[in-house]
Amino acid sequence: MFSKILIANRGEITTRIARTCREMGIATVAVYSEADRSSPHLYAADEAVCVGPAQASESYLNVESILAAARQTGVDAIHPGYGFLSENATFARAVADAGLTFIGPAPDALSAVGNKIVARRTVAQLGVPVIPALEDLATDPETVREQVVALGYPLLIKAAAGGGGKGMRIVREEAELVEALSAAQREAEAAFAEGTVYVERFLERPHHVEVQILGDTAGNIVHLGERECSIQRRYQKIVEETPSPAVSESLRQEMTGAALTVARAAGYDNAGTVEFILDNDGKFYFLEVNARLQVEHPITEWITGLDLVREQIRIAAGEALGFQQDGIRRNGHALECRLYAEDAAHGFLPSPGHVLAWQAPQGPGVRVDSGVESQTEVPIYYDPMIAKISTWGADREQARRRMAGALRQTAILGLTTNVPFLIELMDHPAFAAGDTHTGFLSEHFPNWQPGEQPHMLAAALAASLHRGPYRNGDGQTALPSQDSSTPWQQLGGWRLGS
Amino acid sequence: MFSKILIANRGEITTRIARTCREMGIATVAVYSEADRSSPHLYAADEAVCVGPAQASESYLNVESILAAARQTGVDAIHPGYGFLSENATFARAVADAGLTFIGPAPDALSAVGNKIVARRTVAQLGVPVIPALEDLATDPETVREQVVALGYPLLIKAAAGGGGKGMRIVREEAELVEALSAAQREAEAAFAEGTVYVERFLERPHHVEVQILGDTAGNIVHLGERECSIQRRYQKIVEETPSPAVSESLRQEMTGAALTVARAAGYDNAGTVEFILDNDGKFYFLEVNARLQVEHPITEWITGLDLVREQIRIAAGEALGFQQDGIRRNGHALECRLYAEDAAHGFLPSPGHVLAWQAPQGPGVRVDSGVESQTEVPIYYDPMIAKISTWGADREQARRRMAGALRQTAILGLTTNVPFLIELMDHPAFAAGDTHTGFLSEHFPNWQPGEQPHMLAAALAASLHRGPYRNGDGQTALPSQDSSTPWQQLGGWRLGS
Amino acid sequence: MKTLLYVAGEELALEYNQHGESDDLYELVWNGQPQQPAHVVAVRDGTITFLVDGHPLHAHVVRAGDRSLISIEGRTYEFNHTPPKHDQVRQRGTRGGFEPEIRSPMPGKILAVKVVEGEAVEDGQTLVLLEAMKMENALTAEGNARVATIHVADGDLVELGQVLVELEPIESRQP
Amino acid sequence: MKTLLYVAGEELALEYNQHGESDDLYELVWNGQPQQPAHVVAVRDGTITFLVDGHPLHAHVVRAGDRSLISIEGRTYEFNHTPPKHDQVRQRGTRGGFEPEIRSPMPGKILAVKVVEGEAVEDGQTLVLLEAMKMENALTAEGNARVATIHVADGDLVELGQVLVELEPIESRQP
Repeated sequence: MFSKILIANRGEITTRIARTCREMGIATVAVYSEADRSSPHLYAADEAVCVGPAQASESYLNVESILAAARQTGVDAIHPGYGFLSENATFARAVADAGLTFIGPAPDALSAVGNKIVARRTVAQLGVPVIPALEDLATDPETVREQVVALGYPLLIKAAAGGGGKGMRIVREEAELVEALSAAQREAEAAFAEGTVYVERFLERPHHVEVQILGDTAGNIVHLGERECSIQRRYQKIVEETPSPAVSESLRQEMTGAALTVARAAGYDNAGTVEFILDNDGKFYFLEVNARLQVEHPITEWITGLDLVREQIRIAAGEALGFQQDGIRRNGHALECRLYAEDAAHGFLPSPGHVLAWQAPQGPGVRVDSGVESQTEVPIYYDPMIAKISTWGADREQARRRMAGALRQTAILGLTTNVPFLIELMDHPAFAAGDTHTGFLSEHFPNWQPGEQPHMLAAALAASLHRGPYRNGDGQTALPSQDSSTPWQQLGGWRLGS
Repeated sequence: MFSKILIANRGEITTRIARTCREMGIATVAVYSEADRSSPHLYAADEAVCVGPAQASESYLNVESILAAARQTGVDAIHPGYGFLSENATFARAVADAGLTFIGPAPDALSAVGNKIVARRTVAQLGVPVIPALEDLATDPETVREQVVALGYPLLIKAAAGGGGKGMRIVREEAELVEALSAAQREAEAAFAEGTVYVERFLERPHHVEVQILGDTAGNIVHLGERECSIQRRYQKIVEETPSPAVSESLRQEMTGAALTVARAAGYDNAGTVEFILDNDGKFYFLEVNARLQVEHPITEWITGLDLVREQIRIAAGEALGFQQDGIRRNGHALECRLYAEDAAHGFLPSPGHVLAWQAPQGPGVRVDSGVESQTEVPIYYDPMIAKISTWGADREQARRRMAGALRQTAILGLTTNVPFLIELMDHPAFAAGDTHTGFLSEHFPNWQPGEQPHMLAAALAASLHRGPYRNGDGQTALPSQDSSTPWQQLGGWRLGS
Repeated sequence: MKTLLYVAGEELALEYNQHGESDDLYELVWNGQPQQPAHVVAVRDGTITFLVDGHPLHAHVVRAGDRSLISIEGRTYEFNHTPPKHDQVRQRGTRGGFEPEIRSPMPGKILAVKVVEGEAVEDGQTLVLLEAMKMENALTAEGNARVATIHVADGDLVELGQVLVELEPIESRQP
Repeated sequence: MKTLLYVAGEELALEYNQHGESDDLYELVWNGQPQQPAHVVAVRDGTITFLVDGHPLHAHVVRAGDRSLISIEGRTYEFNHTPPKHDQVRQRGTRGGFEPEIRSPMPGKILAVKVVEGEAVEDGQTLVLLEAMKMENALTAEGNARVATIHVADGDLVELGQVLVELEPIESRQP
C-alpha cells in the first residue's frame, strides 16, 4: 500500500480524497494555485505545495509542476480527482514514467475509453447501441456544415477528451454551427488541453443514466448500480439520484450488463462510469466512459456502503476487489444536489466572489462535501461548484424530503448560489413524481425567477437589527456606519463605539 | 397520522425529532425556557413556545406548562425526547387525559419498566439474571448502613426513576454511604421529580451492553441489535458503538432473546432499550429498561437504516411495524462520541458558558446532532452535552478512524469541552483493540491532562496575527485593543481603525 | 425607529417600535402597513432569531459595506442601506430598449474582442467573449449599432459591471 | 514584531518578522529559540492557515476580551495578552498548601452551605454543595480550618472563581 499520495486537484474532491487517505493511514499532499490560498482543500492534507499561478493551465493542468511537487514531497502515487488531468493519458504515462502510480485506469485503457470517438467505435463493435454521430470533422467550417447535414439538427457538439459539460454546445440550426464549434473547441482546449470535438444527434427529453463500475488489475469487474443524472443545465448535472426512477429491474440488468461488456472489452480497471442516454421507449445508447471518479459518486457510496476512493486506492495498489457482484447490496435511495456559485435567474451565469458566511446542513442521512468555508474565495478561474449535499432515505421520498430540509438549513452569503432554485426543484411535483429527463428544467423552470420571497419582512427586520460582522466588500471586518437607527439599547444590548 | 407534534425537550434531540417530523410532513412545536432563547432547538420547529424560567422544574419538567403549550398550539401528540419527562408515567397519563398521544410506551408499560425496582423483580421472575440488589431502603441512614452489609462494598446507588447517570453514586466504603445516599436522592429528585433510590452490587470492569427494541401496539416486537456503552465517566456514557466488540454471535442471540422476553412480559410498545451488565466471563445481568429514545440511537440508525423517531411516531399513531425480525439487516459498524461542555482534566467538571465559535465536522460517514451553534449559550441549568458525533464504517477500524478525523475537524471556542480527551481516547491502542469496559477511563486515563499541545507555536502565531472577531467576555463584538504589535500592514491587509 | 432599505432601486420603509409590555416584542409597520408584531428572541453575531405569531425564523446576517445580506430558510435577501446613485450598475434583466454600454455581467477574463472601433454591428452579433469559471459567455449587441469605444483587450480581467464596449445606435448617429 | 503572551501566569515571547523574499514567510523566534519559518497563507475573519515546513495548519481564532482562543486540529489553546494580575483566580490544579479562599470552580447554583461561620472543619469536610448542569459537586476543605466568612447562601447563582467561603487555618488562629 502507498505511504503518501498527492492529490492533483482542488476544492471539495481534494478534501474528500484526503479524508479517505487519512482513514487508511496514508499521508497526503495537496496542491494549490496562487488563487486558492484561502481554499479549504489546502489544509485538508498533511502537506501542501503551490503549483503555480491562478490559470489552471499553469497550475492544476501543469504536468511539470504537479510532478515536481510529487518528487519534492516523495509521494508513491497521484490521485487526479475528476476534471483537470484525471482522464489525460499523457499525464498518466508521465506519472508512471516518474516511477509513481496513477490512481485510475491503466494509461492504455484510459486512452481507449478516454477518447470518446475511439470509445464509440469500440462499443459499437460490441453490439452496444450508440447514438448516430459524426466523428471525423473537417477543419474547414464550410465542409463541416455539409458533413452534418446527414445527421440533421438539433446537434450536440462534444469534446473528444471531455466531460462535465465543458466543450459542449447544442446547435439547433445551421446558423449557430460555426461559432458553436469554435467555442466548444476553445473550451475543450482550455479544460482538457485537447481541443478535438465531434458531433452527435441530439435526443429530446431523454434520461441520462450511468452505471458505476469497479475493476481490479486482475480483471475482476463489478457494477454498483446506476445513477440517474438527467437534471442538467448548461449540459452539467445539478441533481443526481440512485436508483433511477426511470429504470426497471429488467432494464437495470440490461444496462449494467452492457456497461460491464464495455468495461471488459476496454480492459478497464479502477473506478469508471459508463454513461447512457435512455429514450422514452426504454431504449438506451452508449454515450461515453468517464474514466475517473465521478462528481456524484457519494450517492453510490450511500446505497452500497462502499468508499469508492478507498477502492480506487486499493485497486491502484494492486489489491484484488474484496467482493464479487453478488456481495454488493444496494440499500435505499440517495440524492445529490450540486451547489453552484451561479445565478439561476440569469441563465445560470457563474457568480464567483467572496464567501461572507457559510453554514452547512447536518443531521441524519445528510452528507456534505464542501469546497468552501466562511471567508474563503470562489475564484473566477475554476468550476463554480462549491459544495455537494447528498441525502439518503429508505425510499426516494424520504431522501427527497431530507434534501429539501437540508437545503433550507444551508446558509451562504456573499455569492449568488443556486440553493433557492434547488429548493424549488426539490419541492416541484414533477420531481417528487420522479419524472426526470434532460428537458426537465426547460420544461418546468423556463426563465426561472426567485418568485417566492416569503420572509421579506423578517429579512428587513434582520437588516435593521443585525449585530452582524460588518465587512468591507472584500470580506474584511470593518467598523459599522454610525447608523443612529439601530436599536441596540432597546435590545438590552450594547452599542458598538459607545 | 398526527398533523402536529410538540417536542417536550431541548437541545440536539429536539432538533433531531423536528427533522424527522418535517420529513414526515408533520408540523412541530418546540418549547424553550427563558435560559434557552439562544438555543438552536427553538428554531428547528415550526412553532416555539416559552414554557417557563430557566430551572427545569419550572419549564421542561413543568407538566402544566407543557400541556398548556400543547393546548395553545393544537397539537395531536407529544414527543418527550429523553430525560426530563420522557419516562414519567404520570406525565404520560396526563397527556392521555388531555386527549393527546404520548409518543412512547403505554403508561402502564412505562410504570412497569420505568421503576427500576419493579422492573428488576419482574425480570427476575422471567428467569433473566439480575444483579444482587437491595430495593427497599430504610429512610433512616443507620438502618441503611446495616441493610447493605449483606451486599458488601463497593455498592452502586441508583435512582429508581433514573437514567443518564443522574442520581448515581458509587460507594467504595461505609464512610461515604450516608452523604452519597442523600446526594443521589437530591439529584434524582431534581432530574426526575422522584427521589427514590436503591442499591446494587457494583461489578468491576464489566461491559455495559444494551439491546434496542421496537414494538408496535399490536404486540409485534423486534430487536435492532446491541450497543456497547461501557466507556463512561460519572456513570454517564461518552462513547457508544454497535456492534459490541465484546459480544459474540451466540451471546448476541442470548442477550437479544432475553431483551425480547423482558419487553414482551412488560407488554412493551414503542422504542425502548434493555440494558445489561456483561461480566468478563460472558455472563450478563439485567440492569434496567430505558423506556424512551436513547441518546445513542444514531448508531443503531446508521447500521439498520431505520429512523427510530419515525418508527416511534408511526407506532404511537397505531401503525404496525413495517418489518419483521428477519427483515432487519445490520450493516457495518457505527460509533458515537458525546461532546460535553466539561473539563476532562479536572474531574470532568461541567463548563457551561458562551460558544464563541463552533465548527462541526462533515464528510462521508459522519453525522452530527448538535445542540449548539456559534454564539449560543450552554446554560448552567441543563445537561452539559452539547453535540453528538457519530460515524459509520464498513468495519470498526474505519468507523474509529473516521471519528478520529471528525473530532480533529471540530472547532469549539469559548467553552472547555471533552474534544481533546475524545481524540486521545479514539487514538488509544486499547480502544483501537476494542478492549472497552466500564473501568476503561480509570484504567487508561487516570487524572488525564491535555499533555499533547503539538501546535503551541502555531497557536501563538495565530494569537498574534488574528483578524478578529474581537469579542467581549459575553460574546458581543467589540473593538480590538489598539495593539501596535499586530502586523496588518505586513500582511498586505488592512488595519482596523486606520 | 424607522429604517429605509433599498432593493433594486425601490425604497422600502420599516418602522419597528418596542411594545410596552415586553422588551423583545416589536410592533412593525412595513411600507405604511401595520404587520404582525415580532418577538426578537436572540440577536447574535451574524444570526438573529425571531418569533412571528409563534413561528420561529432564523436569519443569518452579514453587513457588507452598504449592503445587508440575509439568509432565511435557504433563501437570500439583499438590501442597500442608502438610496441608489445615478451612475450605478443597471439591474440585470431589467433593461429596456437600446443599451449603449456593454457591461460585464460577472467578474471574468476577456477571451476575445470580436469587433473593432467604428465597426457596424447587427442585433445579436457577438461583441466580446468573456470567460468565467471555465465557461465562455458571448456578450452581444441588442439592436443595430456602431462600435464607438472599446475599453478592453484580449486577456484583460474585468469586474462585475465594468463597461467593456460603448455603442452608438445606427439611427441616432450624426453624419 | 514581538508579542508577549501569557499561559497560566507564564510569559511566552514570540518574535515574528517577514522574510525578505516572500511577503507571507515569517521568521519565528519562540522564547529566544529560532524556529522553522512559517508561511501565513490565508488570514480570514476567525481563521488563519499556515504552512510550516510544507505542513498546513488551520487555526480557528477568537479574541475574547484580553484572551485569544485558538483551535487547531480539535485542540484548544488559550493565551492572555496582558500579564496576570495579583488578585486573579489561582489556576486550578496547581494549588499548594492550605487554601484560605474556597472559590467556585464553575458557574452554578449553591445547593447547600453545609457549615456555619466560626465552625471548625476537618480536612476533606464538605463546605458547600454546588450544582451545575444537573450534577452535584462537593467543595471541601483542604486541611483543618475554621470557617471565617461565608459569602453565599442556598440558592445563590455564582460565577467561576467567585469566593464562596473563607477559612482560617486552625494553627495560625490568633487566640
